[in-house]
Amino acid sequence: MNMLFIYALTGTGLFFIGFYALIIHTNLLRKILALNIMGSGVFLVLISLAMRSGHSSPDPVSHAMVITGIVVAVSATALALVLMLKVVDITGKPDLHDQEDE
Amino acid sequence: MISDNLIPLFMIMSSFLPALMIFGLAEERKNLRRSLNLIGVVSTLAFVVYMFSGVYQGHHYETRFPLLPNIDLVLLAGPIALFFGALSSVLWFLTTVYAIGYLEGSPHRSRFFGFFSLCITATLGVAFSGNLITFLIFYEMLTLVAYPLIVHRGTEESRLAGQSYLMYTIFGGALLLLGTVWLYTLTGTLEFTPRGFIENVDEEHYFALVSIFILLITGFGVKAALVPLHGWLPLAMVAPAPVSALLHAVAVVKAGAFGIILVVYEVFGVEKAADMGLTQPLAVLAAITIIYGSVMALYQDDLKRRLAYSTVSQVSYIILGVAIVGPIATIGGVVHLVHQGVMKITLFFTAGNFAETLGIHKVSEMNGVGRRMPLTMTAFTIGALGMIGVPPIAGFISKWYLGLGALQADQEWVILILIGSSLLNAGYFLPILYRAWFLPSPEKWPHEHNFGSRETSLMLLIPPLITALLALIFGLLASSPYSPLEWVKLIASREFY
Amino acid sequence: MIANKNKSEDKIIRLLLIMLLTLIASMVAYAVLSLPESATNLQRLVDNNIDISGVSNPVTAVLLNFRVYDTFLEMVVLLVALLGVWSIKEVPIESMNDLKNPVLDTLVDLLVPFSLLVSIYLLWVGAHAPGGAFQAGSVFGAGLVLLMLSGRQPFLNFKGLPLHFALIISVTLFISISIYSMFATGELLKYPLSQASSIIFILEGMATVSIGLTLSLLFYGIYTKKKYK
Amino acid sequence: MMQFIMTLPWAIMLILFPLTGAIISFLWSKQGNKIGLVTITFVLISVIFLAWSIIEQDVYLHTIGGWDAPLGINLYADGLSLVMLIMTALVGLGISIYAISYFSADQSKRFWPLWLLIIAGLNALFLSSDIFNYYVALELIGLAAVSLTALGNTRKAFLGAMRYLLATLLGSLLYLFGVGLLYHGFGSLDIATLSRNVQSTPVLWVSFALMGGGLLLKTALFPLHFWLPPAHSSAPAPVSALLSALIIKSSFYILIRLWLSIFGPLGDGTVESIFGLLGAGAILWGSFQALRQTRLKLLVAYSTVAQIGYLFLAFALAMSGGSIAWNAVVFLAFSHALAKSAMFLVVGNLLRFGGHDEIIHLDRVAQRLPITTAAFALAGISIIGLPLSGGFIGKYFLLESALLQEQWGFVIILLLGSLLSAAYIFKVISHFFTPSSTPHDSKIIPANMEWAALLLALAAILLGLFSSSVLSIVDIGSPFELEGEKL
Repeated sequence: MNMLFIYALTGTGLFFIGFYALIIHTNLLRKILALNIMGSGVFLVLISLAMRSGHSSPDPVSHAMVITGIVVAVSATALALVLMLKVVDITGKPDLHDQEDE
Repeated sequence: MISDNLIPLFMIMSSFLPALMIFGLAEERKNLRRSLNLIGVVSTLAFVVYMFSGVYQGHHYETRFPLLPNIDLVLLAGPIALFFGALSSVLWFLTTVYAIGYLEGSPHRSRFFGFFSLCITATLGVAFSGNLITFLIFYEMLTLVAYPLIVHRGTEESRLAGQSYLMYTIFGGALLLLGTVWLYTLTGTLEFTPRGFIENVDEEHYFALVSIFILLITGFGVKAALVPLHGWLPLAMVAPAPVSALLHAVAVVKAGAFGIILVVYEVFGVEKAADMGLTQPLAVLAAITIIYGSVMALYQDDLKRRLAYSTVSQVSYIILGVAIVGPIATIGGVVHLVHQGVMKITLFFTAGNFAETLGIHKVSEMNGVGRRMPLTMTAFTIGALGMIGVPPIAGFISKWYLGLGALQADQEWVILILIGSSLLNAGYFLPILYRAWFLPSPEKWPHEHNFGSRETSLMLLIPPLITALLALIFGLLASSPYSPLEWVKLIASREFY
Repeated sequence: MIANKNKSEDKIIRLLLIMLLTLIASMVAYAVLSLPESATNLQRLVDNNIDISGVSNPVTAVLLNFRVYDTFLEMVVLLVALLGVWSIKEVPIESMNDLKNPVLDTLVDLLVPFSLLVSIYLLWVGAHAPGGAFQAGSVFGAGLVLLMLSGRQPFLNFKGLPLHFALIISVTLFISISIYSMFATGELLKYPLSQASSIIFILEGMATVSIGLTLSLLFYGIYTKKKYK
Repeated sequence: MMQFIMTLPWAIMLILFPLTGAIISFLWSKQGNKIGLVTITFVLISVIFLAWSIIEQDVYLHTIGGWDAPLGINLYADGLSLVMLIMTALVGLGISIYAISYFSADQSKRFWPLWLLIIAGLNALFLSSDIFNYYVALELIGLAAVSLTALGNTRKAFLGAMRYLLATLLGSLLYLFGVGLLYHGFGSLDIATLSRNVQSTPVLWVSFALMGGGLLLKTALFPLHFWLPPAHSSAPAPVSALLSALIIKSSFYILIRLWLSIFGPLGDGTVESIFGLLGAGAILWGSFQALRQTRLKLLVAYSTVAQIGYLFLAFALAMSGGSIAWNAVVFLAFSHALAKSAMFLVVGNLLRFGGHDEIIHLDRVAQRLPITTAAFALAGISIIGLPLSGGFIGKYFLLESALLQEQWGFVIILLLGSLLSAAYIFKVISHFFTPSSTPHDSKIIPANMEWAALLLALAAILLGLFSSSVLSIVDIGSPFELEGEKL
């Protein structure tokens, strides 16, 4: 089997490990990290599958998708972190389980 | 020259547009509101009369507007439409005058009269519908615009009455929609046609057709207050008197009865429905409703509730006439649409007068009212006697044709129902008449208003007098060429081979 | 403790979740493995058109020419993120001074100019080899972050309208080129052949500025949290 | 002259106008209101002219950068896209008119750039025909929507926004994974090209599962709706309106597009059943929850959960071969957008008016805010599906389609759903007329906030009256013929 499929499978594995962590953890920071791991998984799959071209250079469209994806992921992570800090500021803890104490 | 085909639309608009303008009026713009109201009423009446004469001369009035693929919104001035439309617009005119008098000085009149006008828009839409979907649209509109009138007083009691009204009618509406769409999937058309439009449906869909019939009748039965779907009607009595008058005689209840007439005659075709065995159960249901309503009326001390149960009973005469199957019974049933309308509206107008003038709400408080308010009580008496079926008032004509029709259709049991119900009618109306005319009046009325030399305000007095007079004339001149009876005979001739 | 029962329930749920996710993951893995070992996808099309794209690096050609519209929207996403961060949290423009340290100062003095240099190199090299606006912007942004971490205040004098202009310069340039291209060629973001490489270079340059500034400000928005308490 | 106007690139202006407006309102934040209104007016004008040119000259196709797909990205607008664009512009106008009075100066500064960027993103999405471009547009919309949700500046708003952000990011990642697999399986990102290339392989269905799962999460289909009520009920009123009316429609739109061109022609009926089942669950669960709520805003939010169910019920019926049901999808989506935005604006008015949204403590609103009351009632009519409204037309088509396919279960769900929705709508309306047991002070509501709600609600009603014109627009380019049938 081609080496690149091992990377692709690793990416898939990362994605689902992240998915699991996203659901299981209540701590928002971990959830955000989990989403980032999932993102990395997808990017790894895209990068490795791009190598199937057989040329010297990999598939550029797949790479372009990853670059755009990373920018988007960075933006989203920044937003998520700020929002998390705000939640911590207000409720005193980094999770979504809020006791209705207003 | 305005195209004939736009006349039905203009007629609808002549109550709809004033309604919108009235909503926009400030509460204190009394005169402008009155003028708008009256302009609307008069122009509507004018359009109806215009179409009446036009149809006599063979004109055709049909507004068509594409709505869905193969389905148009159709307003069509057919004989039945004009019959019901004329009833609605005339009674609306009187009710408007009455309501202006009745609500003098009370709050939220712009809202009230706006919805009042919309009610008529919807009722006329129902009357002039050229197909089932148009009918359904205006019918549901009627459901909705009547709601603010029912809850007009804004009390907890009226809120609950409104809630129960909506629960019943929305449920009915859902069944109607299902029946209508189902029918469309079988027939590919929903256009009302004399003798129905279901001939082309295959035998294998028999079960579907029966289900559709049940759905449609149940849907309309809610508003027509067929037992056991009548529960909302007595509760809705918390509304102001003009609303009750409108609900019972013109708009909501009548629309339900009118719907049943259309389903039997113009959707299924009465003979087809009879062949399918659908009319007999309907007749039985109507009979049960007639007796049940009358019995319940006996036990009500609240005058308006007694009248409400009387409506439950009386409206089913219409349905009975339809369900007996036969030209003569049809005449009796359909003409009762008008006869019951003028008589019942008289009763509600006068009941409102008693409440407004003397604070009387209960039968037990009515001792000697006849001497205090003779004109009002005379009108009441004519209405009540008409309901019982005393000749020569209009109610007698209806019952006479119903009886003849029953005999013609070999349904002798109906005679028993008619006799029984007339006795019950007498049982709950005659004691009122006795109290009012022959018992001495109390020292003090519950809540008396002074209207100077007259027994009550002129705007409250004239409408019931006119409707009482109409009830008499419709009975006395039943065989003159323009009477409701003659018109109904024309309609009936279209529905039977 | 009541947690005992909850814990065993928790375990069952986790187990079920693991099983479910494993199932899905193996289906995805199966699909991945079912892909043929070699495929060219759009590569041939890219190769055939690269000569008229204005650059020789295929990834840059895709990002700044063939699929430049994606990049346009991507720059907007970056702007959205910054606007989002700023709307959630008012960021104070005076920076923190808690990391004063001579060693750090010296290091930063060396590293920041270097990062600027690397950034410019990456921008330039992107036309024909791996590199480009995003990479250059990241390095530039990293330099700014370094400045902040060391207690320098890169945004103390560079704020308000000028800063805002710098942040939107890339999106604005994209809009301008969109309009220009509509007039010049009738098609959105189609560059006249002779101008393609210069337009791409300008776009990349401005994108670098916007990306670098935005990334560092995103970081700044998160990092300045302590100041609030 | 007219010819010249028609040849102008209106579709591109739909994207560039709001982007430019956003940037200007970012730079001159004090003038946000004016800039916003001017921008949305331009958007509306552009949509009108685009509609005109599409009606006259058939579907719109534009190759960006001169590179035809699959190498480049194509803009494509047929009847379906056009209806979505019209929906965006109309709802956008209503929300903008409302927003100029709703926000404080400080909030307004943050609101306008993000809101205009959302409009740009939505327009870009509805005009696009590229699955990766969809992803970028989705993220643009999603991040901006989350930021606006947080604008509520309350504990609940931040928590709601956080939950929303996590859900929407998860959805995007699932979608992106699917896009990646689809690209590597069939060598294109362009929908039309893909529809020619695809075959029923594991790659195809796994990517559908991933993309579909992500989109369902973003559309908040039961049981993936958990994030919606907290977010939609805690955001500021105009934001709740745009979330419920527009944002969830964007992911739903992508799902329809993908299904019609790529997956639908190869499907075997499983997906239909699943969607139908989930849709039915959403209708019952959402309506039931709405009925249980004591706070108006939550009631309206749960009503959205139920209404999404209708979209999927229609989708399921349409997928199993009912062309009528596609019309239902369009009408349900469009009328829900108008009616639900109106409803959230009404809630905003009531919240400001009485300082609370406890349903049983609404105090004679019918008398004191007649326009707002009318707006709620008209919007309610469309939500319930009473005639004659856009919602009615949608449910009519749905019922017809279910009856034609003899799907009796769906028929019952439809009726039950309508009754439940009537129950929760009228539960609210009935308290409009009565005085509250605890009378309270009231604040004055600016006229534009009342009228914005009323006009949106009125539009939902008029949609029913002019359904035949809407249908003829939807039909342009036959968006609902599966690709296989078109050949």
